[in-house]
Parts: sequence; C-alpha cells; structure tokens
Amino acid sequence: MTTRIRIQQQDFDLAEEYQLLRQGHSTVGAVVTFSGLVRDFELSPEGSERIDSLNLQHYPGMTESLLKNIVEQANSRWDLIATTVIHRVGELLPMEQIVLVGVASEHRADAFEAAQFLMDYLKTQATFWKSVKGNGKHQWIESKASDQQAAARWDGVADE
Amino acid sequence: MTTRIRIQQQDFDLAEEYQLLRQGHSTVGAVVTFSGLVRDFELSPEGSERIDSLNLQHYPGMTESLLKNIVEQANSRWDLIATTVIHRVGELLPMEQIVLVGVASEHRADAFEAAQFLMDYLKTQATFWKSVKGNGKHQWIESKASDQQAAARWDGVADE
Amino acid sequence: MINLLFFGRLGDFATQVPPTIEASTPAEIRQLLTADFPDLARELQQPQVLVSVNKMIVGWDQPLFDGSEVAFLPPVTGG
Amino acid sequence: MINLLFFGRLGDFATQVPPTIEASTPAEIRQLLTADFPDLARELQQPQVLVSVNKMIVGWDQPLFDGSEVAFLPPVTGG
Repeated sequence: MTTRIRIQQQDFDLAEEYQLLRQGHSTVGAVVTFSGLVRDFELSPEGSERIDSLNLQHYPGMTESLLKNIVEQANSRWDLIATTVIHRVGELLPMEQIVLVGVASEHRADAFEAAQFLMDYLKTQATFWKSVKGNGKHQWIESKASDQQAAARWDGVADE
Repeated sequence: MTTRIRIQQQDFDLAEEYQLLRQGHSTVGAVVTFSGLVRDFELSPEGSERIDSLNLQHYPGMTESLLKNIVEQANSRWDLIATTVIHRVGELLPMEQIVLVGVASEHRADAFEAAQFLMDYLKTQATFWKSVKGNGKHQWIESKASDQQAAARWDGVADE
Repeated sequence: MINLLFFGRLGDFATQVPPTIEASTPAEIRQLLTADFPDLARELQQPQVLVSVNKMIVGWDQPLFDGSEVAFLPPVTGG
Repeated sequence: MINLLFFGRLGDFATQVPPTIEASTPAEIRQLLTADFPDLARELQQPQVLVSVNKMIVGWDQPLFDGSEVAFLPPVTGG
C-alpha cells in the first residue's frame, strides 16, 4: 500500500491528493475522500458561538508515529491500495480545510470503511488539540463523547 | 439542501465539484466524496479478464427521476447541506472516472453514511447497465449479490 | 400502439423486435413475443426482470393505453 | 533532568512551570508540582489526562531517566 502522511501548516489541494490516490494503480475502483472544514460556529459549553479562528496544536514526533500506526491498522483490516492523511496545524479561519483522509481500494466498502475508521481514530487517538478564539475569548475545545463512541464501534469487530 | 444531479458522457472534475459542495455554506464541517473508476479487470463468470473498454447504457428520463428520488431519501434520513451525484454514460476506458457522489454536512457521520447509502442505492436501483469489451468479446456485467446486500442494510433501519 | 424498449442484455435478444406492438398488458407483450422470439421471451420470464410503463416500475398486469412506453429492465449494474 | 511538556488546556495552567525537573516517575512530578501549582496539579489528577515518556503513552509509575521527555496530555480533539 502507498501511504502519505503529512502534518503541516499550509493548506492542501484535494485535486492533487486525489490524483496521487488514483494514479498508477489500474486496479483502483473506488476512491473515498473526507475533508474536515472549520465551521464558523463551534459548540462551547455555553451553547454555539461564532468563532474568529481555530488553532490546532500538536505534539511533534508523537503525532506522526500515531498517524502511521493508525494507517497501518487500517491497512491490516481492509484491502487498501493507497491512503493519505493530511492534518493541518496552527491558526485556521472559518471555512478553511483542517484535515483530509483519502483512501483508494478495489471495491467501495473497503474505501468507505477505512476512511471512517481513520477519521474516528484520528479524532480520539492522535495528539492534536483544538482551541478557538471569538468574542475576545480563547477557549479549548472539549473532547466529544460521540467521537469516543464512534471509535469504539471498531473495537472487537472481527476483521472483514 | 442543494442538490446537483448529472448524467453525462463527458468527464467530471472532482475539484470543481468539491468547491461547489463546500462553498457558500459556512456550516459545512464535513465533505465526503466517492469516485468510482474503471478497473482494467472486470470479473466475468469465467474469472477476471482484461478489458478494453466499459460501456454504460441508461434509460433517459427514468434514470434522472430515480436519482432524484434516491437523493431525496438520503436527505430525509440525514442532515445534509449539499449533495452531488454525477454518473457518466457511453464508452469509458480503464482508469477513467465513472461516478461521483459528494455529500456536505455539518458532522462527519451524516456525510459518510449518506454517501454510502447513495452508492448502494445507485448500484441497485438506478437504471444503468454496464457492458465490457475485451478479447474481441462484448459482455454484459452481471449484477452482484453483494450490492443487493449492501443496499438491504439500509432497509428497516430507524432514521438516525 | 405500444412503444417497446429493451435494456441491457435484453437488447441483444431484441434486435429484430419491431419498435411498436398492440397489447393490453406487459404480460401480453411477453406472450405475443414467444412465437417469433423464443429466446427473448425466455429471458423476459426471469424473475429479476422488471417492467416499467411510462418510466414507472409496474406489475406485469398493468393496463396499457395507446402510446404507452413499455420498457423491459434486467438487473441494473450502474455505479 | 527531566524535560516537561504540557499540551492543550494543561498548557494554560503550566505557563510558570520550569521546563525541567528532577523526579523518578510521572506521579512524582505531579506530586512535586502540587505545592507551587495547585491548579495544575488538580488538572493532572483528572482520570482522562494521559502521560507519555519519550513520546510513548505510559503509566504514572514509569521510571524516568536523565533526559526523559515527559508530556502531559489532556483528551485529544483533532480531526
């Protein structure tokens, strides 16, 4: 499997990443991409509030090895031809891209499931921390129980 | 919800379609795209065989209304902001794009599930028929039991 | 006059079928085709084959009217 | 000398913490911080807070050696 993992401040180009995923593999029948964007509202404990910007901090060195591990897990569970994970860090504005997961496979079920798995594990296991600025306040985003539940659904499931 | 449905011979541009899905909606937090490509092998009853081209026939008029119906079903089951379905028809070569499904939503579960639902229903309910040419033969593709099973999983599931 | 359409593999069996016919139901069309096109008629007997009238899936006993468009649809294979 | 890192919201409580300390386990670091940084120490008691040594998640009793990098990690929120 071809693996491409990037942690970077700069934006990414979905079209370029898609070409890398599909090119050179004549057995690719399915490509699934997931893009996460900065919404201009972020839930805060006090309700939803308009934000000025999102900031992503990470633990350099540790994040890379965790992402590598997550992609290897996906590759062992599904038949994958190419996988891309790009996660941005630093200051991001509303509607900017945050994260890209792309999976190429022969059949669609593998690409869909692996992409969901990668996102669920990225949300719960990779060492990123989001904070938001808005209304003159700086606030850390709380982790979501729904993300823990989404990741838990992959545990104890026999390989397919 | 913004809906974009196209049946066309010409190729599509994932980057353009992605921009349409994400633009102008500041609440979009997730965009999932699925691209189906022509693999240079297609399973035939006699085993896998190299193909020269794939031909897609459809029932003009009926296909459009079936696709519209499938997208409406997805929209009633999940919280979607924008949905795109593009299906090509006519003669396609190996590694060409066949189909694109794109879904934009606030949260990732909606986009992932709706995109899978749309593909499963498109495979089993939309009036397209594939044939392949190769080794001097013309052969219709058989429908797959796995596609029927994939579509059946959405039946009788309570709305989420 | 009823307009006839045959899709997918059914089209290969129907190249000699005239484009219109007189009949009151899809089942009757299938019956009428048996004498001249036995291979096609056998294909149309397959339980997976669906029939549509004016682009709506219907039962084989759906009444037809002058100008109806009847299409015979083998299992779809798009996507 | 043990190098200390505090991520996410823990960083806000640790702005005055010196970057290095002498200690033999992460649990001991937490204990040593209690006197001067009671708010931070309370945060570190939260069961969801994980600790890593040299970028590997470990238990709070993991033995430390000169030059170890100890990081305190609140629940992650990437993606």
